Amino acid sequence: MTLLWIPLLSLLGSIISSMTGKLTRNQSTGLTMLMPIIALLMTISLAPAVFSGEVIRRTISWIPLLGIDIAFRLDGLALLFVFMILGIGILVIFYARYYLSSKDSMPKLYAYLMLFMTAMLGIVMSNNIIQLWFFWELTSISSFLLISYWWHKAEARKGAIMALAITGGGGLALLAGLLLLGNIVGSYNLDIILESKDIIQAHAWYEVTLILVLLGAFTKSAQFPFHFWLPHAMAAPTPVSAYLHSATMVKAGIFLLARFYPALAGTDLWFILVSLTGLTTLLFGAYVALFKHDLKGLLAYSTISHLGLITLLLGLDTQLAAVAAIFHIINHATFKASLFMATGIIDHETGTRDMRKLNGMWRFMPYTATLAMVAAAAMAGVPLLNGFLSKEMFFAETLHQQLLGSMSWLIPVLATVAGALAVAYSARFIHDVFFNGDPIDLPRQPSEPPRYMRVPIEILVALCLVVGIFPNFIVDDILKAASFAVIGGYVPEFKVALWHGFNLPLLMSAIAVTGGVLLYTQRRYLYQYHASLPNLDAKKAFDSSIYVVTKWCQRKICAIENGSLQRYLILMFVVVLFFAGWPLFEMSQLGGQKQLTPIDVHNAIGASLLMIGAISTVIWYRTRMISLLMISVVGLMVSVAFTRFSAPDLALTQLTVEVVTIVLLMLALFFLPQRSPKESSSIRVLRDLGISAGLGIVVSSICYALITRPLESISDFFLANAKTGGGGTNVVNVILVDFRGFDTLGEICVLGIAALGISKLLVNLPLIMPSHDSEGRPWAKERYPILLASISQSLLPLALMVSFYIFLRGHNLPGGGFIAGLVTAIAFILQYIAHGSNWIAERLTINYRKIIASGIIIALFTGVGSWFFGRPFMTTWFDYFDIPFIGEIELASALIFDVGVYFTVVGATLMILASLGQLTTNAPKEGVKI
Amino acid sequence: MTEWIISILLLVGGSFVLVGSIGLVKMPDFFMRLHGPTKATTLGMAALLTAAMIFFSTTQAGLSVKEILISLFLLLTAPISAYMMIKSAIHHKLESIERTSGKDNIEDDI
Amino acid sequence: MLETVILIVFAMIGLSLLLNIWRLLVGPSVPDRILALDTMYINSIALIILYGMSMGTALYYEAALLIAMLGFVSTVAVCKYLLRGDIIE
Amino acid sequence: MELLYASCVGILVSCGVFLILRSRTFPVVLGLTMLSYAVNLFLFSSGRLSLNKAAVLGTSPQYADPLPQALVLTAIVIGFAMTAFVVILAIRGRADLGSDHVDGLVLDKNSDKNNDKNKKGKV
Amino acid sequence: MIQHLTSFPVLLPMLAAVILLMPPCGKSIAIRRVASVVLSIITFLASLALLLKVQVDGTQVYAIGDWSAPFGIVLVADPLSTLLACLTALLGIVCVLYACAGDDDKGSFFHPLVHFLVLGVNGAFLTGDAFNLFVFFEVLLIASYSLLMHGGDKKNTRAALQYVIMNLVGSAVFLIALGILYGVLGTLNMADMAQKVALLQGDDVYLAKIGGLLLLVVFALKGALLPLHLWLPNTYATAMPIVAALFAIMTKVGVYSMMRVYTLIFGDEAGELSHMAQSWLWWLALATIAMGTIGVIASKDLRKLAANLVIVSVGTLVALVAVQTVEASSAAIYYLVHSTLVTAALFILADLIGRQRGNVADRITAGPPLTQPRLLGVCFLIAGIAVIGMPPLSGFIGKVWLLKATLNAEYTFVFWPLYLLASLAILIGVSKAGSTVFWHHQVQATENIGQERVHPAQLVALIILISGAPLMSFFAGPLSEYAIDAATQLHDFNHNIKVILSGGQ
Amino acid sequence: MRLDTRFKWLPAPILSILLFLVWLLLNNSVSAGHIVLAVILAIVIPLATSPFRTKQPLIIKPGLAIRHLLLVLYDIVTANVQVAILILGPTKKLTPGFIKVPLDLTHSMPITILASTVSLTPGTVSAEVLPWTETFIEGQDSEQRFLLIHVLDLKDEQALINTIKQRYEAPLMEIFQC
Ligand code: NA
Ligand code: NA
Repeated sequence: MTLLWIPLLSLLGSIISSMTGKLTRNQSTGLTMLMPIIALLMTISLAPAVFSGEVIRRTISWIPLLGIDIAFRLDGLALLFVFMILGIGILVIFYARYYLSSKDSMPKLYAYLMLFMTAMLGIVMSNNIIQLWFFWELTSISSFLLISYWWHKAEARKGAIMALAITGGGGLALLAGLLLLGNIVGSYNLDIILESKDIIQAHAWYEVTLILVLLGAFTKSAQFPFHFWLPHAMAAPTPVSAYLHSATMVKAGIFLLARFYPALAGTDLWFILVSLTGLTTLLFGAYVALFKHDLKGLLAYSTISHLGLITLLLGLDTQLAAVAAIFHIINHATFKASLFMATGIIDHETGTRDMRKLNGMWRFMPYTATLAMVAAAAMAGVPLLNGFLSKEMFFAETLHQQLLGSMSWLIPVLATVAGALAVAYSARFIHDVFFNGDPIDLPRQPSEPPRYMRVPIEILVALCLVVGIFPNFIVDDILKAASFAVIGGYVPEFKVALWHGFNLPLLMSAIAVTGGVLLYTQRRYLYQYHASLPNLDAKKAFDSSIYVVTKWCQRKICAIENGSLQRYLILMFVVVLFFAGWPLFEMSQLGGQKQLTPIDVHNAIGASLLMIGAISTVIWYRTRMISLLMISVVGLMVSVAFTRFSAPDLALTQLTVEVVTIVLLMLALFFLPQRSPKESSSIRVLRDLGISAGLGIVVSSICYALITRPLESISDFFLANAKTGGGGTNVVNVILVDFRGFDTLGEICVLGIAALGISKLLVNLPLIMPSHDSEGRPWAKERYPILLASISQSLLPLALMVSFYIFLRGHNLPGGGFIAGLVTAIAFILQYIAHGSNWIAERLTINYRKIIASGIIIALFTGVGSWFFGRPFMTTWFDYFDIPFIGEIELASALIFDVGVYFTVVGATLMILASLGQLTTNAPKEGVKI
Repeated sequence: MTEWIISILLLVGGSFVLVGSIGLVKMPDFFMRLHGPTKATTLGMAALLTAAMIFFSTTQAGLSVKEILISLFLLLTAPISAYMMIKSAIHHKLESIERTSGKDNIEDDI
Repeated sequence: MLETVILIVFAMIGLSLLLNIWRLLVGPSVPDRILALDTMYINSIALIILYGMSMGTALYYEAALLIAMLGFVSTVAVCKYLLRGDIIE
Repeated sequence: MELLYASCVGILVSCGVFLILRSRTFPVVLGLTMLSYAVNLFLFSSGRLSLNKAAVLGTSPQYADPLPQALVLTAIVIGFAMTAFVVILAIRGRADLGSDHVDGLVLDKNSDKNNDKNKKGKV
Repeated sequence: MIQHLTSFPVLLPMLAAVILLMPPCGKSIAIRRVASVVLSIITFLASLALLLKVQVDGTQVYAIGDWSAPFGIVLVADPLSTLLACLTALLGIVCVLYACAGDDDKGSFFHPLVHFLVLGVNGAFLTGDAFNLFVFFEVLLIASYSLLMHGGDKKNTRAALQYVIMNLVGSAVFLIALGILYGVLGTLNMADMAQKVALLQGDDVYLAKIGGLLLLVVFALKGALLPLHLWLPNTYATAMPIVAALFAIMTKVGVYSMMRVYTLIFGDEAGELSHMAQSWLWWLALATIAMGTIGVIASKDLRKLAANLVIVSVGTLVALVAVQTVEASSAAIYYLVHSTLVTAALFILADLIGRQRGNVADRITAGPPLTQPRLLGVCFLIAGIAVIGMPPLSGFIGKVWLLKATLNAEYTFVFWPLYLLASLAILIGVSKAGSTVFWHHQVQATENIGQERVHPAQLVALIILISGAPLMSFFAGPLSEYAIDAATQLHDFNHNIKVILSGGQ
Repeated sequence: MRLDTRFKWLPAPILSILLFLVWLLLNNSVSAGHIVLAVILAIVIPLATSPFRTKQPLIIKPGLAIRHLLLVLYDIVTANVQVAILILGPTKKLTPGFIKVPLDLTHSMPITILASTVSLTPGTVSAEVLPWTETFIEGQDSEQRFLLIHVLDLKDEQALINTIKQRYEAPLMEIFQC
């Protein structure tokens, strides 16, 4: 249980500290530090068990079906990291108390820091690799927040995004790698994975997996060429840098290498990739560090270099190299954290970090200077300090490796060069800042910092010294435990000691120190040489590549989504053409076996009228009025076709809809230009013709193929049950109101919604109403021709009666609520045309919206009614009653449903037409040119 | 006998309808074209519908007289359609053939 | 005999329809075309009635009835449009 | 007859598609109407063609497939609602955008430039 | 009553819509708002109740009109469809609630139209009948057309016009597809169709294939799959954001229909036609992801960004659908819910942010500081993390799951790199957008014209959506069980056929 | 001339009779049920639509009306033959013309009936009611109204005007007593 509390406490700390906004700074700091201190104590309590070789585990089920659990383990490696994360974390929190200015929000920084701490703890303690990735990404997010802490500064925002982009990208690669790994092993459990080295390395995916995992590790630990985010992350407040770049964020990458060392290391690929990357980074970082004028910049590249060193060690094919790596992890954390903090003090006190301005600080802050110099000496690898010890081991291991075959000697040589560079930049750090004459143009008068601000540095520097002098006493246990976890099983005998006698590594150290001092003293020449090199600014490259990509995308999007409907439609038609056309070619024979119907003359004439109508619509499409007349022919002929092919209901519906559509189009024509301008190029017309011809051919082929084949369908059921089950003889109508009444319910909803939508569209419609027709004729003055008016009045009752007739017979003969509704609507439309909308408005005060709603309600409640008889929705009921004198009549619930349909249709149709008509009546007619 | 009557009515009706359409095509100006469809076609339809009425009354059980209704509708609406069309023709100032008399009876701008 | 007669009348109506569409196509004026379309509506009634007779069923009667009623409405709407532009004012 | 029927459907599809590909709203609306005729005829024919077999019980010994008829009926109604909406939308578009072009503007060759112009016009 | 529960997610929104049209709701906006929120909550609760019932009693088949399949229309409430119905109802609540802050008054009939849209979407999810699916598609489309124009300015008229025309053509294709399928199979019930497809012989196979592929076109259009996605960015970006948030579910209808059609009708048992669209779906999905990603990078405002994220999510979902394994489908189900909630939240956030930045609105450029940077910043951070797919929110589980599910698919070596690169691009795009909008302030940001604070109703709506991400992560265990259960049922051909055609016994 | 009936529930008796007959015609039935329904409809529909009717003179002499109707039908039939001949004959010989017939009728319904009659009978199509005024005021005869008629083959203008006035307008005036 304790295990779980370690990350949980720091998460709790994050929440607590975020709520300390009202408290004093000391209270806030104290509360924030409390949680990690408790966690540290807990860890200490667990340490003996781990030292004794035990691995403490704790698993809680989370997403068992995906193999993702909340699983923690504490082994030597994890313990080492937990100590570092908590220990340095506590110091950083304490340090930040004094670092932050009164303007900066302390709770925010603490909350982010603690969140980050949680993430780091999660990484190192994970026993499930997906969970590991979970925390891995959490570090990316929390570091994004930390780096952009001063978000008003552009470099903070940019640095944060860069860090997020690189580490996030690496994180994605890592995820892929981990998923592959999990798939190879068959589990995401780390215990199992670490024991499955042979399976993993024999698997075909090993190389891919390894590369992906390494990508994750290298980006996080800022290995060349992914290093460039790290210097820009220095835009963060210095405590953040001290934390992220000494013990945590970048070490997460190293941790990953160490963590999977037992499972992934041991192959040539590992050694080559890891060691060469490490070596390059080591040299590159050390070299660049020398030229940085910004203190934090120097430390940043030095960090890169040291991370390269550790990576190189993990890539060397000796087991002691891994031990050395772990040792250096500890040492680097201590001296680098203290150096960052010292830099922070200098920055804090002087207002600058530019080494060209900072000179002679020794005089102003001798105590801080001493601490910084000790830490820098540790960084340089000066004896009696911890850095010296691990560097010795490093030199020794470079000599033992056989990585490059006959060229293996190159590694120790380059390592020595890197050592010399390290000495040189360390020397520069000491000399340039604390000595070297007088300061230049400092923004502030420097002095010693507040007493307690130095405490964390003191502790760390003390550690450097103690470890450097008594290595066995301090780090032996933890180093052994961690090494055990990394190397797995057998840990070779090793002895960390200050003095190994005169040997080759010592010589290398000596050469490095001498060479480093020499380099520093002769730095003038080196600077000249460096200045002559082309200046590769990674940030600029990153920014410009993002810029280029963004612009490219914007251009592409503009080009593709160019807002041209015609293009979108053509794409769709082409897709349809392809999908519908291609299987046609696979068919062996288009026509089927069904007996064909003979053609008679009048059908041929009807068909030709239809075709002529369609084609003339196209030919005259620019003269809209004429094309409208032409399309009416098509509509008429379609209705005739429906009568011809035994579909009286369809014919009726088509006819009525046709009339309403024409009226609607006439209305539209009034507000739209009378003619379409000629704007398509002939090529475009040709292309459109091609596509439309293609689609026509394909659809008619499909149609032909279908109707020449026999069909067995479910319709026999409807024919058999229409009368007995649905109580009607017009099967089509029974289907509509009963078998598939649900469709009809949806359909009237569509109609109702359309009417609502249309009236919505007409609100505040700025109309353009022409005062004359397209040929310049002013409109006739007579609005309501009297003959039309009086005949329309006479037709209304007749039409209503016809509509009632059609409604009533619908269940048994062609007709029904829909057609009846349209007939009624058309009768009223005729009144609108003949008398105008004001005349109607005076006489008909019903709100069409309510008619629609009542229609749907009637239909809906007819359906619901069947619930009261324990039947499903829309179960119809019908019965025959013998009424004296009148005879037998049929009553059916479907009829009530049809009433609903009727009302909806009437309401919707009239709402659509009347609201448009009303609009023009109220709008003043103006002469607007078209 | 009824078959004869039906046949004759059908032929008469068909002829009138055809004549109406011929008039539509043959006449030289819009106003003259209007006469054929308005009258001949209407009468033709009446004949056809009467034929249908007799046909359905004899072939199917019971009297079928509802075809009268269509005739009724046509008689009601055909003159109004014609009226509206001639109005729009006048509005469009369509040319009538030269020998048309009484053109000055047409008032402008209605 | 009736069948033959119906066929002949079918031909007559068909011919009428062709004449109508010819007028519809050549115009020359819009009212001419409207007239042609109106005539076509009425001739379609004849066609449908004949279908009914040739098939011996009265099921298509309502279609004819509706054309008689509604063809008028669309003709009126179109004419009103020519006259006033705004058909519902 | 089947061939003739299929050809009619094909012609309607062709004409409809061609009109839909025009650049002004009115022809597009006509095209959509035409296409819906075609689609209705197509859907109708999925029950196969039959003469004089209206699906009214007791009127003939055999019946046409009533199901596609019911489907087409629904489709006609829905199509009508949709047409009505698009017609009004076209009017709205003309009023709002000052042009009855489906893209709301007359596109030049250079679409980028045009987009900018368009934006300026609206701000 | 409980035996009719299956019909509630469809009938209740319809009832709600008409109630809202009638007095007293028609008259007073206050009453309308209260009624609308209450009714949407009732719909949600009913959907939730149905979900629980399905969990307990298994798939519910409800024969409308007491006509059992394949003759009548049946509603099929299985774990997947009820889950989506719940999701829709939830979005409905959010939308209605959010609009109560004032958006609903910018045009008429907002509330009824939202309920009609929910009706259409739920109908499409629940129906077991192919033609009824068409009808509900039309219901949701016509409602969406109207909503799209709600409170609209000139900008969205054009988008609406194009959207409507595209979809009308789409509906025509849908009908042709249905005509072909009916003409070949003689039935409309999807389960029955599935049975009949397996028995097809000779050239009929190819006809059915055309029908199936045309359905793919339709669903691809609704779902915004490349190359039929082009309507989406503009449409969603110009619609009122709350409407766009509601629309987040509409693309999912397309995806859902693909799932149904290509696992049931053209699934494992479809003989020659089995998995016929699989490779199309796969490659189109990949192209969609790529295109959406390009769009994400190119986006100049937050709403476009969200719209393009919708496209990416559609691509991802369809890729999973194309894999056609239980594992992939279950990942798709989880991802579908997650992406719907998150993209909806992003649209809302874009709106709220835009309102607080005056003229700059939601454009991704330096602008005036927000009135409530902390509140909106935290929400954006959560939504951003979720949409990027980073831990600890639901996106990360979705990502892990879908990568895991596609591991053994064909052409994974194309999908993985593409998806991971897309993720990276989204990561950069979203973080840049957030950093610019929240942190990059104009130097002379003195005027604050458009600044208004978040209305409580808006906040509640936002919180409902935003809390989805952490909750879906926290309860990933039971949710994954549910998703796998739903996917298993989706793929259990014989069981589905038996259940649907026997009326749920 | 009378504009209102004696019974409020029967605002348009002729219309009601027409509707009664139409219902029976539509249903091809004289069953008791349909007769009841027809009566109900014949009463309800005119009442429901009465707001949509402007007041028109009632038919005072129904017998005359029927006789006139038959006369018109007869004219339609006989004269249509003439038109058919005119159409089929050589068009060159036709002498079309526009004529104005002065109207004595003052209400729109009788005018409509007259105009329709003219249109349906041979050789003539009603074109306009002149002169045009902003609003047609029923019953107002302060200004002389004309019916503009297009004649397919105009031989004697005055004779035609007289025929129309005597054969068609006069009976109408008598029927409506106006
Ligand atoms: Na210096
Ligand atoms: Na008007």
